[in-house]
Amino acid sequence: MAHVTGVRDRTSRGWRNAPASPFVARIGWGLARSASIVLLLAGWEILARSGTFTPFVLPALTSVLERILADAMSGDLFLGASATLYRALTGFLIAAVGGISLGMAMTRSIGIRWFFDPIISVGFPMPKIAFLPVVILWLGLYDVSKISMVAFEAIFPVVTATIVGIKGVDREIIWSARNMGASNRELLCQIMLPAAFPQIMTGLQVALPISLIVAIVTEMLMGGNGLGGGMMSASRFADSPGVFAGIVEIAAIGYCLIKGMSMLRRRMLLWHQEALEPSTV
Amino acid sequence: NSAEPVKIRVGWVAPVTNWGTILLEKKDLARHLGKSYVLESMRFAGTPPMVTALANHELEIANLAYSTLAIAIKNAGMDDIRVIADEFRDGVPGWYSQEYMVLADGQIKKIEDLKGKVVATNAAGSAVDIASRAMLRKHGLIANRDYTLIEAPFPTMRAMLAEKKVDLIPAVLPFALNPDLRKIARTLFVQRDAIGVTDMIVWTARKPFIDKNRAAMVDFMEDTLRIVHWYLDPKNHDEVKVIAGRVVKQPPERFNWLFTKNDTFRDHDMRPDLDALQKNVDITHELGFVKSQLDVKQHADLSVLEDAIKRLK
Amino acid sequence: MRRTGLRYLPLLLLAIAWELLARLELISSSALPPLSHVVVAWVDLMRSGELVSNGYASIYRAMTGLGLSVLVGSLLGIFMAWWRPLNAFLSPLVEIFYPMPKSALIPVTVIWLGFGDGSKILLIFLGCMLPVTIGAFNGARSSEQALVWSARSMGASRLRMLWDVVLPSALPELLNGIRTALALSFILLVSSELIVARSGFGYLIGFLGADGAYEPMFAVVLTVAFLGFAADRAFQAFMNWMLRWRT
Amino acid sequence: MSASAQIVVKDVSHDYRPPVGRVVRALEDVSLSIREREFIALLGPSGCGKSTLLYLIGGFLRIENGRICVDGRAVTAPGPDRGVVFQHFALFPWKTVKGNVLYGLERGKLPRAERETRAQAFIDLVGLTGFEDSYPSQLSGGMKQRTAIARTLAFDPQILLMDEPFGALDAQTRSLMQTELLDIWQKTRKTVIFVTHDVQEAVYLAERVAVMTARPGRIKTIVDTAFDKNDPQIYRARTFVDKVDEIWGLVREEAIKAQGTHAR
Amino acid sequence: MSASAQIVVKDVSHDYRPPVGRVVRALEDVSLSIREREFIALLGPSGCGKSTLLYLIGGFLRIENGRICVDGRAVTAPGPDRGVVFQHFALFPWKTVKGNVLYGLERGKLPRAERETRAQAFIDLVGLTGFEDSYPSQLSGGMKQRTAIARTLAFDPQILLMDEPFGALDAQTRSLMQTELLDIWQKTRKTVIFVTHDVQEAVYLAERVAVMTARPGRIKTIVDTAFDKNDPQIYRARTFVDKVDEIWGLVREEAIKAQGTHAR
Ligand SMILES: Nc1ncnc2c1ncn2[C@@H]1O[C@H](COP(=O)(O)OP(=O)(O)OP(=O)(O)O)[C@@H](O)[C@H]1O
Ligand SMILES: Nc1ncnc2c1ncn2[C@@H]1O[C@H](COP(=O)(O)OP(=O)(O)OP(=O)(O)O)[C@@H](O)[C@H]1O
Ligand SMILES: [Mg+2]
Ligand SMILES: [Mg+2]
Repeated sequence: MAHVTGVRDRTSRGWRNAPASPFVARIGWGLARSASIVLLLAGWEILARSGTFTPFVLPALTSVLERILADAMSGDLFLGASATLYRALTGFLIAAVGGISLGMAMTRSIGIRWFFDPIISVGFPMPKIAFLPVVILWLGLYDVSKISMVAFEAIFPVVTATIVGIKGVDREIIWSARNMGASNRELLCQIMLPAAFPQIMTGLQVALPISLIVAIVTEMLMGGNGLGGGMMSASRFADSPGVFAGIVEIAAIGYCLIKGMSMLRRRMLLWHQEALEPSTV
Repeated sequence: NSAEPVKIRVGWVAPVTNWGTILLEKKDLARHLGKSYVLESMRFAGTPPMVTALANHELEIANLAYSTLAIAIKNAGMDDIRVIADEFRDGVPGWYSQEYMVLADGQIKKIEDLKGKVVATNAAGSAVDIASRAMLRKHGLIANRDYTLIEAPFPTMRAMLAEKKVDLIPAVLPFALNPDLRKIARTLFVQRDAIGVTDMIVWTARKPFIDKNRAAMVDFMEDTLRIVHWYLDPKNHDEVKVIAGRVVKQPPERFNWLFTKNDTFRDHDMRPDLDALQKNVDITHELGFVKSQLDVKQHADLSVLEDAIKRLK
Repeated sequence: MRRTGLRYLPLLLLAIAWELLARLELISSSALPPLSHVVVAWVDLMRSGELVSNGYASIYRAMTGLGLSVLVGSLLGIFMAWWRPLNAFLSPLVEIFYPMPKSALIPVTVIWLGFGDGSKILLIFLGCMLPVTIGAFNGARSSEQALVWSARSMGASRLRMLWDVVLPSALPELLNGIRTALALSFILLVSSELIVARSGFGYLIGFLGADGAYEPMFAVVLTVAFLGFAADRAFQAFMNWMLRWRT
Repeated sequence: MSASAQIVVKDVSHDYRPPVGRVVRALEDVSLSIREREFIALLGPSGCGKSTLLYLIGGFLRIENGRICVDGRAVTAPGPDRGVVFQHFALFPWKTVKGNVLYGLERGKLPRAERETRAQAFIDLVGLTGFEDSYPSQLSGGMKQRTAIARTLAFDPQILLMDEPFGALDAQTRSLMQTELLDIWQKTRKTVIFVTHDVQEAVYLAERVAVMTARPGRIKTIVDTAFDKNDPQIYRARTFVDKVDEIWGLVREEAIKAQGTHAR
Repeated sequence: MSASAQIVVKDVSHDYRPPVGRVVRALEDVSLSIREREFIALLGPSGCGKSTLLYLIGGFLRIENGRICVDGRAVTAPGPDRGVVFQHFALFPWKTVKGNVLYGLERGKLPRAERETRAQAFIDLVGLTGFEDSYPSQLSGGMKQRTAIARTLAFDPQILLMDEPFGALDAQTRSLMQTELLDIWQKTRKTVIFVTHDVQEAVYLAERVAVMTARPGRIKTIVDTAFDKNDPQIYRARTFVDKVDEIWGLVREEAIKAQGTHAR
């Protein structure tokens, strides 16, 4: 069955409509992807240099980049970023594990659902920042309290996404697993979880940036270094390049995290519809 | 008189202690309000957004702490900022001075004991913060080298101290008067010990605005002074307490101290103490919070205030 | 009646736990006043009419921001899923703005919108867009090929097909995203008003908190939470109705 | 019926109560006894409740009216004693063909290597060699169906509940599968309930054919159909053709009724 | 082939490139001409590429190799001239039976009331009266399939591409649907490409039967099968039975090949 491996004869025949070589296509898409960023940055630089705004209101991109470079050289950038990342990611992990477990438990047990359902409805839209003093008193001013705030804020999207995902699982699929002798726990881990995984992943994709935001905001409010702490002190001293350097650094880090997350998604959902290019018929 | 009244936006951070919050509670005394000017008061979470607002012409009058004043002029580059009036001063003899407190039965007996301990502040670079840094520096302690500096909101300071999360707290009004705090804590030093008389908060505006709307500004200052006189008049004290209580949803008794000798000093005519201010700004510079030295006199414009004072004579 | 009572019993338990925590001084009452005091403060606030007037301002901002984010976010998500060039161009922008604490963007937003309602609505809009766009994008990408084909073969144009097939397929995830956005809008509302404002829930919370007036402050927080709760419940009912075709 | 019946369905009715819309009565007073290692076929017009009956015996739907016993115990939950081939396959989309087939084996006591061998054997049996690593979305309709068959056969349940298992297969593959199924049935002494629309297939495979009425489904008649399954020419035998015609007639009656009764 | 062919498939090959795993060649050098208003059946072993060929003609998959013309124009996109009944129905789960059937009509020029009448007529035709407001998840397999048929027939496409459209129906309903389809075909001069696994059905319905080889699918032979469709006894006619046997033999050859070649 030599025909099955069609790749070889494809090139030899030079089909009409054949897509451009993958390498060229990738470079093309890569350029397209960076276009918007380049435009944004260029717009910034031009606007800043036009003199419409004082350097305090809008510092030039170049001065901000200089600042970032200096921070990077001195190692401050690395220290700040790793502190923030540590808090954000630890909180996120707790939220992910806790949220998925809680979501699954809520779809399985009426008691747990009864208890948590109204609490989630109240807790989700609650401005949790107001409880900061309570958190500080209980958990101190250091990492534990920040991580708890992150986890507490990020857990909600994970829980609701898990519930939505599990509710949408085709009942025949569940039946088929039960039929093959899956226990309740196996059903949960081997069937519900993968079947609901696309939605759960969406919840995680929402929770990750939220984690980063909350980590930075708590750093701003409670101090303690990190990118948020750095930005807060820069803003107190009207150090605009410092503030904007923080913004750029957070954007870059967040971008990498989000990209990593969507790559993970792509890897884990190879079986899913979305792994295919959307049908553009 | 032009037809359109000038819009004046006054910023404020702390309720009641900032004039901005309670001016409009005595609208009846503001004779020019709605005629030559209209007044809006805006709450800011802190000075940084206020400086941004000033820079973007989103705010006409900002009440800045002396430290922020220097930062706004030097770091943010707004050279046209002018001090136009005073809000309150700390450490004037006979009046309240901010306290820095430790646990009454704790290990801290003198300032040197704070080595290796945790010191609370509200925000790095704030007026309260600078005084404590200056005091500890006098005793050879440098922040984040000899002691840990952490930030916490004022209302939680008592609990932080009580639960031994921190060893030194700044106690500002009205929290300093909390009987629960008084029970467990004692004063280690006051701000006067640290930096002498402090012109804590001044009113500022930008010169082009003052020049363009001088007439309206004089009207506004005239109304303001009239209202301030009313508030500072001891015979109005009971009514003042009620107003203050209403503004922050607290029982009026909580404001017994307000505008009395237990409160910080407020100048009757809102005249700033520029010499004190100059000293305060210098300390801010020494501690490294601003890039260069600032001559306060060059950045003061009291002509509007003086005109208004004259009118009230 | 009994059933609703039973259903919300956990909230009652939570309330009791709060009251006990504060009463037994497990947490300093200066950080967390007893719930009963908060309720008294709430009644006062309600009576003075301040809660209502500030609430009106807040809800206007939140709903405008949320509405915009739902509209723009779902369109963006769906079109990005189905039109690769748009995705290539816009997704980096969207991705760098997602993880940004919106308060950090204040200096930038003020440049264009000042400190009025505009900048708050913009912040809420930006913050709420994240879950909506991600939900719409992922939901749209999971729409079944055969359904798309089916619609196209019945003469639906490409654009029409997006509306007829991709949108309903994306609905479960999109609606969940909107639910998240709804909750976030209340949180963002408070935090945007905390920074600078003349009215609103966040304004009240901010200055009451700054003065240590925690009882009325928590009354406002509870009001926000309650409104959020009501909105969330209503939205869940709407969501169930929209998804009634699922077994 | 005989006391030795393995599956007893007694006066079972079933109503579907969709969240919106009216209640649909799918089954009404169905009674049926199936002996151990019997091969019974279930025929009936589309929508008469065949799948529903299978789901009930499988233990997936709650039995609200009547009683179903398997091996003397009332059915309350699904169990690996009853293997089901679902009408719509119900494959796990996140598992490959191999993964799907292995799933049922994982709970067995077989050592790992043996499970692999066994899974491969059944994949080969249904003719999917070479597609072990394909995901269900990459298979044709018939291939999905064959995966589902392999999956259920592999874990060797005592009772097979098969819902139109050969519906998407071409004639030849179908006949091959029939042979394999009969082979397995004869060798491993399984009880089989087999839903099909193909009367010939039913008559050929089953020992008894149960014909159901139009919805709400009841058992209309049960016809004995024990032909020699090893005779390749049986399809042409007079008796066989007559039996097929007889049953065809029965189903036909119901199907016509179904056409008429829809508008209730 | 004849210049008047309506659908021309010329040297078409198709490869599936799944995101992981190897490329699968589904079709190879398929050529086929179909005259206007011809009824052609497509037979072939499971997995040989029948659905793929239909998808290509439907304009859903990109034609990377070869050429397909309909009415003289190259196929680039789906269009309402070609109506498709999908193997897995592809009903909109969020629409009721009625909503699904109406969908195809909404883009037509019919006034609203007439669309309603027409939709109802086709729902009645497939015997789903009374289930207009049911969602697909509340239907049995056969009922879903009938909804799909009704939906496609209702919007009256010039060309019908039907992928095992009667596979889930009982014999009687199936024969009824066959009659209806023939009726519609004869009255409205449609061109029909009909995939089925039932050789009898193919021979009975179609004018020509195309038999495909095992994967990668090619056209093996095309057999003429023009029988009198109005003769109810045709199934028993000698010539008919022989034709069925002949084609059975052809498919069988390929199916056996398919069994063998899986293990490449
Ligand atoms: N989830 C459901 N909700 C409501 N009604 C349902 C549901 N599932 C099935 N039904 C109804 O129950 C009846 C029997 O369905 P069932 O699937 O058992 O039929 P069937 O005999 O298997 O038909 P087919 O041969 O078409 O598969 C049908 O009329 C159907 O409309
Ligand atoms: N999305 C896909 N990705 C990869 N391979 C596919 C995909 N769809 C189909 N195939 C492969 O293409 C071949 C032909 O599939 P197709 O669905 O056309 O077969 P078919 O003739 O319709 O079979 P059946 O009668 O079983 O429906 C199969 O071998 C299948 O494995
Ligand atoms: Mg069925
Ligand atoms: Mg097919």
